[in-house]
Amino acid sequence: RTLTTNSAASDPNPMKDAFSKYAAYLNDLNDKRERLVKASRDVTMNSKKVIFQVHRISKHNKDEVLEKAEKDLAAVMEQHMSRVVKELQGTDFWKLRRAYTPGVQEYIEAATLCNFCKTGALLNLDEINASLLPLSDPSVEPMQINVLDYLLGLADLTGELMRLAMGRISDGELEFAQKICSFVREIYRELTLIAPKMDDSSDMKSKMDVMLQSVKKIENACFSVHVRGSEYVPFLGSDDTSFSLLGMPEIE
Amino acid sequence: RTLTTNSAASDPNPMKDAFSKYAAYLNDLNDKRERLVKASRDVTMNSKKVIFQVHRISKHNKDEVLEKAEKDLAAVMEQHMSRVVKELQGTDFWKLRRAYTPGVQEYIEAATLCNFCKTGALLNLDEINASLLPLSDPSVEPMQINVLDYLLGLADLTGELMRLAMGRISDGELEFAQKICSFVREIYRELTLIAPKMDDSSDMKSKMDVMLQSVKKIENACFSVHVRGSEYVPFLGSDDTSFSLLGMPEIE
Amino acid sequence: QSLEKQFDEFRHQLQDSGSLRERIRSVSLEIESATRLMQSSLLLIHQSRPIPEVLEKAKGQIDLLKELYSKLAEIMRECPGQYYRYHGDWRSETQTVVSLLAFMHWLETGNLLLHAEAEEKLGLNPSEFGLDIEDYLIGICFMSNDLVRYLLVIYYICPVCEENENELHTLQPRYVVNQVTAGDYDCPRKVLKFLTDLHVAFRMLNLRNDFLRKKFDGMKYDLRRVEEVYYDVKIRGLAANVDSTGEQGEREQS
Amino acid sequence: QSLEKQFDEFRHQLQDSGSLRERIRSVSLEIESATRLMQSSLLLIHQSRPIPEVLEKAKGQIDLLKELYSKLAEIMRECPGQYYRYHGDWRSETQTVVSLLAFMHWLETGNLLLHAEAEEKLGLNPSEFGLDIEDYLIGICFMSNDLVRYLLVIYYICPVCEENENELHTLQPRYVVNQVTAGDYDCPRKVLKFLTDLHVAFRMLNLRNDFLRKKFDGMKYDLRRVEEVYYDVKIRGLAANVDSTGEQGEREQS
Amino acid sequence: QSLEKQFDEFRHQLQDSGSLRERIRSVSLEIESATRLMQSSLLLIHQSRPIPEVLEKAKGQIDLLKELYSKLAEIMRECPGQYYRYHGDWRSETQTVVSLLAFMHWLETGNLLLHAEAEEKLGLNPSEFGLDIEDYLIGICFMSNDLVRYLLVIYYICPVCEENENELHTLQPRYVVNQVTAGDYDCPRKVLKFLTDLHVAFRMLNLRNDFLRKKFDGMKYDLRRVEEVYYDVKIRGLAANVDSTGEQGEREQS
Amino acid sequence: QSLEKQFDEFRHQLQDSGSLRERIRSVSLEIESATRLMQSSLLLIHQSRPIPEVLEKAKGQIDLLKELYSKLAEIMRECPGQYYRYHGDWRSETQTVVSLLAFMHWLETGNLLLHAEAEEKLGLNPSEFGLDIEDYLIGICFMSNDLVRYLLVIYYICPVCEENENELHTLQPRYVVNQVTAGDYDCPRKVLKFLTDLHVAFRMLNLRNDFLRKKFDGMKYDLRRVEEVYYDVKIRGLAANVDSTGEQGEREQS
Amino acid sequence: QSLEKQFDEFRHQLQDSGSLRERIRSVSLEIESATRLMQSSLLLIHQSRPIPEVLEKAKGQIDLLKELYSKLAEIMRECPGQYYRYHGDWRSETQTVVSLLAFMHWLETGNLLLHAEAEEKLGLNPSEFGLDIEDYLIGICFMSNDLVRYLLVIYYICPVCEENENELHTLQPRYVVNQVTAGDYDCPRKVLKFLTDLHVAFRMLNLRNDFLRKKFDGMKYDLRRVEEVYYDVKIRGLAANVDSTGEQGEREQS
Amino acid sequence: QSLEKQFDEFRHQLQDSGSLRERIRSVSLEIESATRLMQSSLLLIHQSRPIPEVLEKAKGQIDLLKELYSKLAEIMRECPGQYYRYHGDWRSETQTVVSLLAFMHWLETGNLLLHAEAEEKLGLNPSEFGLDIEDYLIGICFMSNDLVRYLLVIYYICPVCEENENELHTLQPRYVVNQVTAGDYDCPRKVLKFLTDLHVAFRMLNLRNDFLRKKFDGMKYDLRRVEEVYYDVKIRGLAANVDSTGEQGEREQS
Ligand SMILES: [Mn+2]
Ligand SMILES: [Mn+2]
Repeated sequence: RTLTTNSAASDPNPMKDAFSKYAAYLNDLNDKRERLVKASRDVTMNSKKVIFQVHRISKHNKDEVLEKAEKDLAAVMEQHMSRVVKELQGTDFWKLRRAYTPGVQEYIEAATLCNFCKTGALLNLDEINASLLPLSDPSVEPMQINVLDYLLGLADLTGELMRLAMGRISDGELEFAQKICSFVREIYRELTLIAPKMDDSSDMKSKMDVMLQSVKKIENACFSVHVRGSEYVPFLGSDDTSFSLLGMPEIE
Repeated sequence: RTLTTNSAASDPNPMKDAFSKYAAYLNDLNDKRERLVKASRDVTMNSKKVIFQVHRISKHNKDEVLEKAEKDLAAVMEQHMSRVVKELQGTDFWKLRRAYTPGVQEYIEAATLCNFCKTGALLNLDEINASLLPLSDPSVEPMQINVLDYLLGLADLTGELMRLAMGRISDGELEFAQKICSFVREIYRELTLIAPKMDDSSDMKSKMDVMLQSVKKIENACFSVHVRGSEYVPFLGSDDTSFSLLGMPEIE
Repeated sequence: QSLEKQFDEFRHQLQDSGSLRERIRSVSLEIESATRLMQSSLLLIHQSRPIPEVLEKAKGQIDLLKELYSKLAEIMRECPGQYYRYHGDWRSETQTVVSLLAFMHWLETGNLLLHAEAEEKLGLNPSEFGLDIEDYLIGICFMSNDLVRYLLVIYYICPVCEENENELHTLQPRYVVNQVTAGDYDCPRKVLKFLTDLHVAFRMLNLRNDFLRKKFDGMKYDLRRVEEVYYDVKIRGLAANVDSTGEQGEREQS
Repeated sequence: QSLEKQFDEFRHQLQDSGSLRERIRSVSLEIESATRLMQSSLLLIHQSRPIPEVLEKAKGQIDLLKELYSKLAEIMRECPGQYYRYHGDWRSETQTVVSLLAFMHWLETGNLLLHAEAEEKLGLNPSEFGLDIEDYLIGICFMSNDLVRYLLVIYYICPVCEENENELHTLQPRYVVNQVTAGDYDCPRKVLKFLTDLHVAFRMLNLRNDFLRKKFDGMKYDLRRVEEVYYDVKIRGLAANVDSTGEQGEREQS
Repeated sequence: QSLEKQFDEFRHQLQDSGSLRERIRSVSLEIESATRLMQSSLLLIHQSRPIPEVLEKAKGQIDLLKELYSKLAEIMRECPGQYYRYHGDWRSETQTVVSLLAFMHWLETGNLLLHAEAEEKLGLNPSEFGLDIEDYLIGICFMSNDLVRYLLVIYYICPVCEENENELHTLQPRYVVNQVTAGDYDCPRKVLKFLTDLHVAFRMLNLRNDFLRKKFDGMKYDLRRVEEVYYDVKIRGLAANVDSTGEQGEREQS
Repeated sequence: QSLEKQFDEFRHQLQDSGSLRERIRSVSLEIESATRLMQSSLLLIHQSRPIPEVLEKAKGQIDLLKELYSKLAEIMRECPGQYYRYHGDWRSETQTVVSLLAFMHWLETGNLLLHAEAEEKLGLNPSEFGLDIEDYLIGICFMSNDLVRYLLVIYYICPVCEENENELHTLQPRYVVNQVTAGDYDCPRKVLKFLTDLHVAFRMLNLRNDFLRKKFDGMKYDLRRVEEVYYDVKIRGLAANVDSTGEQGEREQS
Repeated sequence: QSLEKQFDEFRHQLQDSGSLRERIRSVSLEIESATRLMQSSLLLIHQSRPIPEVLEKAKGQIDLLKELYSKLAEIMRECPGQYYRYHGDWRSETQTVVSLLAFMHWLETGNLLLHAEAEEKLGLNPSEFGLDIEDYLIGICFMSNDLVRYLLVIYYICPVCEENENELHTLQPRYVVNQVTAGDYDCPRKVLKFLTDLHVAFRMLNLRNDFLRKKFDGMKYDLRRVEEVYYDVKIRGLAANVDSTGEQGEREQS
Repeated sequence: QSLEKQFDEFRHQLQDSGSLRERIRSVSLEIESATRLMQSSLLLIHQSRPIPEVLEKAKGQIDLLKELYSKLAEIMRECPGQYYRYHGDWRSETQTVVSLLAFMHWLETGNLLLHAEAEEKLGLNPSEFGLDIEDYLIGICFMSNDLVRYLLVIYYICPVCEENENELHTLQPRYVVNQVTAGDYDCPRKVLKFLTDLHVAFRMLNLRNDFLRKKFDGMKYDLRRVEEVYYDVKIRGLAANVDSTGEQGEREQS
């Protein structure tokens, strides 16, 4: 890697030696950054696929769909997140954060979405980080997802939850939709307190604006379903079909 | 790849069958796009290295430096451009252009920069495209760089030439600097006529603005060297050192 | 000098591709104008004109569209492999064409117009000038929007024909009265089932964060609106007695 | 509930890292204030004060800087592995520190302050709290700018000491008259050689299109300016007779 | 010198056109202030005040508007052929004027205020200072928006008059009770028909991709909203029994 | 030297005003943090927590706010006549404070929090440190937005508190069940009347083309949305049977 | 119906004004293309081609421009009094035309192209289709920028034309060697005087806060740059010995 | 109702503060116009007019300025304690005023116009309507920019007075010839010293990251430019022989 620029190579030149070292350092760093960016792109793409898989949920295929989603998510972890983890183990978590943060955020989005559909609860950061441990060489400090990336991923999650809510309302799962509504509002409420304390809050600030839009959309949808639904009650009498009111009817 | 969504799988469902096909198409396309983006990033990164290598030029090491640059450039072609070519052969040159254009533009920038330093002339698109042919499977239509990417790369070239000119002036190679100046101005002049005819001229328009800045910087530098240089002529008498006036002296 | 020569060549090439683009654009404008006429014709359903008559009129434009697309294909034959270079110039027009054809197809058959069928209707030869799949899908999303409006307007609103005002509150679509085509009378249920199926089918796709995804998100709102109409009808028992016959009619036809 | 609990924890963590950042920032401010004082002291060279005296004064701040960096290191020990999380909070201050140290080092030795030497001067232990190489390199770029100004001002301008006005046009640096240190008198040649070497060394790096590259591009202008000064001097034969002794002196010293 | 002379002339001309513009702007401000008052008066319909009374009040401003436009015309007489040079200075105000006049005209007659009628109402002489067609059309688009709001508010909402609260759920427009004008009772149908006709008329125009086009796109949403209101009314059979009984029913009820 | 003396003085003055600003900002940050807590408490209404409980919690911050504003006033006492110099440093925080207080006041009383009342709640003495009128007005505009969201959310079912699930579909807002305060159940009408009154009041002001004007334009959209909600409820006769009791309740309370 | 009739008329009028605009735009495009060619020809001065030859080439486009403007005038004759309606469609092209003509005029005569002269060169008849004064002034501002670049480039060596290399370092502008026109050799002084005069003249105008004002602010930077160039030349005594002859030459010519 | 009453009051207050602002703005415009005239007068120095004559003319405006500021003070007396509320409306004009006064003061005395002196010149009474310190400082920064331009132009460039062209290359300032004031001859040294002192004084201030800071950064460039000019003069020994002969030399020469 030594460079043959000018003059005789014989005389010792400390400046040149030092700069060779700096050059090697910068080259290595850039190469590593590049590998991380690529791994991150793969994580993003495949996490997006998991998210789409989750959106294929319906009243009747829930378990089946989520099972596949979880399998795919595990594959993302094994095949792609593992590359991120390998590159980073021991150090540089923060230095190269910008290279891998998009992928990690999308992974968080996918993992928490799956988990919410399955359990109705929020997948915690600790749980995700625990699943990263086996991927690391135990001799070095393991790469762990930081709070910031987790929160940024969570912010995006609310957009997907909004889409999910629309789908669920269409499918007649009003209860599910309202559960989503509460869940998203809870996240929003918590994040309003946390967002301004984040390291670089400008990203989060714009995500909060988008999130408020999502929350409002869900609220509007729930409101109009509710208002409309309430009208039918007197017609239908008792509470037999009160929650299958919407969604494809079982006539057929 | 078939999806088990709902209902029995036995009854024929043309809509579902068709959408499976569409899904497969979109998946393939996205995967290919992703591979192209990665190849393009590699081309970019390594072309940038070639450009830096060229900037290592000085009065005394020209051949040596350029030889290495050309070798590296050839490596970019063999190792990375070839991947772009492989992905694209036969079709999709235009459909996926946005995925690979950054890399191709940077390659153009590197290749034309090398060539200018070596020959003082502009490397033509035909010559570059000829060098792509061997990388293709001869049975399919070969991938060729289009005029637009070539011109966009050329626009960036002028920025590098500006940096080169500054270096050359410092190194006392005024003649070289002025050659660069004429060359850049010639390119600028030609591009003013061509730019508005380009497919999407908005990119090019902003590049033209930057280019004019580069041209002005070179002109300013050449002017001030010239004005200053002219002062010394009477002191020094004849034309012996007229062009080694600037640059590190040969005293040592 | 070779530099000048090369740029001269470029100038000519770009000039050529510029004038090619001009020709494409002018065909595109004609396509747009044809779709406007088609749209106008189809709007007559909103005025309760019998569907077959309306379709007849709208179909009149299809031959013109075929011709225009064959012109486009011919132009593209001059620059093989550059379909996607000029794609942007007929993109949005083609999406509208797809949405209209698919709407008409639904009116006739109650089924989704498939990609290959759309190509066939437009006389496209996919090996040389096909219909981009994303354009097709976006067109289908647009159609879902038209469908909703159709449902709303046709079924319960008919402001221009005042003479029959009294019958209107019987909530039967205007044209049903004049001409009972099988499959026409339980329109909301049919539309709801169709859009639900379509929605399920779309969910099979893995989309990027692009225009298509946005339009697909919009389709969810259409679906919601149709459900509301369906339940408005259902809840008032209006569709009920229709349903019994409706289902029957459908069985007969299928 | 675990959701609330988790967010509660996060709030505490972020509060902690926020207050950590506050502490870092306050140390950073002290670093900045120390560099201001150093800069002020160094500006005295522009007033023709003897270099050793000036350096003495400026060096007074180095101990303080050492202490401040050891404080930073100590803070960072509380959150191992997060150096680059808070890096932005001392980045630009550290770049200034490097530029000043490197300038002083050049005044003393005529050589470039290397990265390891800079760490040493600041008492940094690279294994726990090192000097980021890019910060170092940017600092060096800043220094090249200071160097040029120094050359311009010191050598030919001395507006405050009017009493010696007449001698000024002899074009010898003010302080040369008072105190001849080896290596001081052919300053422009020395600076030119130094910057040229530095420029060659920088060209070994492959930079991204970032701040460092921009600063490095700026260094080229500095180099140009120094050349101009060098030739101004040379052309008037002013440096000529100095050169002969200059080279001699340099040989002795090396 | 001729250069100086030229710039002297320029100074005068720029000064003149500057002060002309000042005068135009001051008239424009007065127009805007008059339209504000008109708007305030018209909002009283939302409070269920009888239409004739409301119109009376709003019309009070028309004479003032006439006067102001005659002032504008007078100013423009000083610079013949430059109508469109200063057009931007009264544009948006005039669009508002048109929208208000057209709304009032619709309230009175149920018809569209035509372009020539608008000019007449404002006392404009088209041969010297006419009403720009695009301004007229944009004003009409604005009006469609007011119409929708009017429909929504007047028909079903009347929060301020609590005394009649109980009757409100009968869903008859508030003012119907006080004053039965023929044509008032089936307001949604009337508005729907009017807007549909207007929409069809606009569709005949080949609009450029500009502000007017955008406003026209907005009108489509207005139309859609009115359709929904009409649907809501119809599906509940609310309009039905009104229709049958018509004027008579109204009278009985009050 | 007088120049030096002057700059010495400046240094002190700038330092003083700098540290004053620091102190103001730190109080401002505390105000912001208190409002965040208040906001977060108030969001609990959306989770159907009983209003009194929610208000109780939110009110907990008011004493803190009072204290903080008294600190601000104290600081400003050091530099009389400079309220508006530092105004920008507490402006936006104060606007949020007003919006929250006004929202809470509306929840409690159904009335607008007046300017003087806001000053009183914050313990401000207008003669020395008052509440700027524009800040008050902007705060009120912000509140209108919260009100709309509240209306939507409150009005529909809340699946997390399952115990009352069955009663919920009777369309009474969640908290009504727990605590029937007169005037709470016909929320949309109340909100609509309140916002209409507020809107009319704002229209009386001659607003400049600034931030306040923009926020006021936003209030128009809020009003529109509330009108639509009211319409939705009304058209379904849902509010009707409530109205009879509602009015009664209201009468009792007034 | 009168509504339909009116919109029919509108369709025709909008179609007419649309096609008029199309025609204007197509002429505008031709003007733009002609100015590009002119510009590209003029850039050859930077390559040290003799001025007369360059001007000859550039002037070749003037006849074309004349023709195009006469086309524009002819089109505008169809709609008298609407010059400013379509003004925006040829505005920026005309500003470029003015800047090029003024630059060429300066190269030939050293004087400012006056407004009336510009009209004459373009064959404009101010009574029917004149050159807007602001367009003229903006064009002049653009020219000042070209002038600066010209000054820089012209003044230094041009390595491509090697035959005269040796003489070049005498610091006479390239073309002086080929053709000594009186007044050409002390270019910086001439440019400086010209721009200073122009600047003074512009300052007399009371500009509004618009595009022209912004361009004029740009001219100040041009002036500053020319002052610096002049200073650079002067300080080196380079212009001095030229001056003696220069003045003579100038006197002869004047 | 109290709500209405409150908004009534608001309307009056907003109206009052609006008309106050109008009055302030109109005075501000007059101040701006006076500074334009002053600036024009001062530019005559660039044309080598004798300084006293130029100053005389410029000073003519000071009385007008005094009057205008007393008007401002009078207006502000109506709303005590709100100086900083309306500060933005005279800010930038006042900064220009300061820069001009300071420049004139420097021309007369070679010293910096102090803050108190500026207030005195403008007849300001700091206890009721003072000169904001930051405005003063920004004005001083602006002046440094004027100073550089003055140095560049006056010293070596004088394109308008051709009669003395030959002497120009002797590099003596134009006006020196006409009128030898002590301290005028070594202008670059004087300016350099003045700006260096000023720069040192500014460095003592702890500036926030705002407009003033930015302007001060600009001053650094001015200083750099002056250093270069001084260097240019010095290196060529041009100032040298002037220095030795000093005032005497000047006299002999003229
Ligand atoms: Mn997402
Ligand atoms: Mn580059």
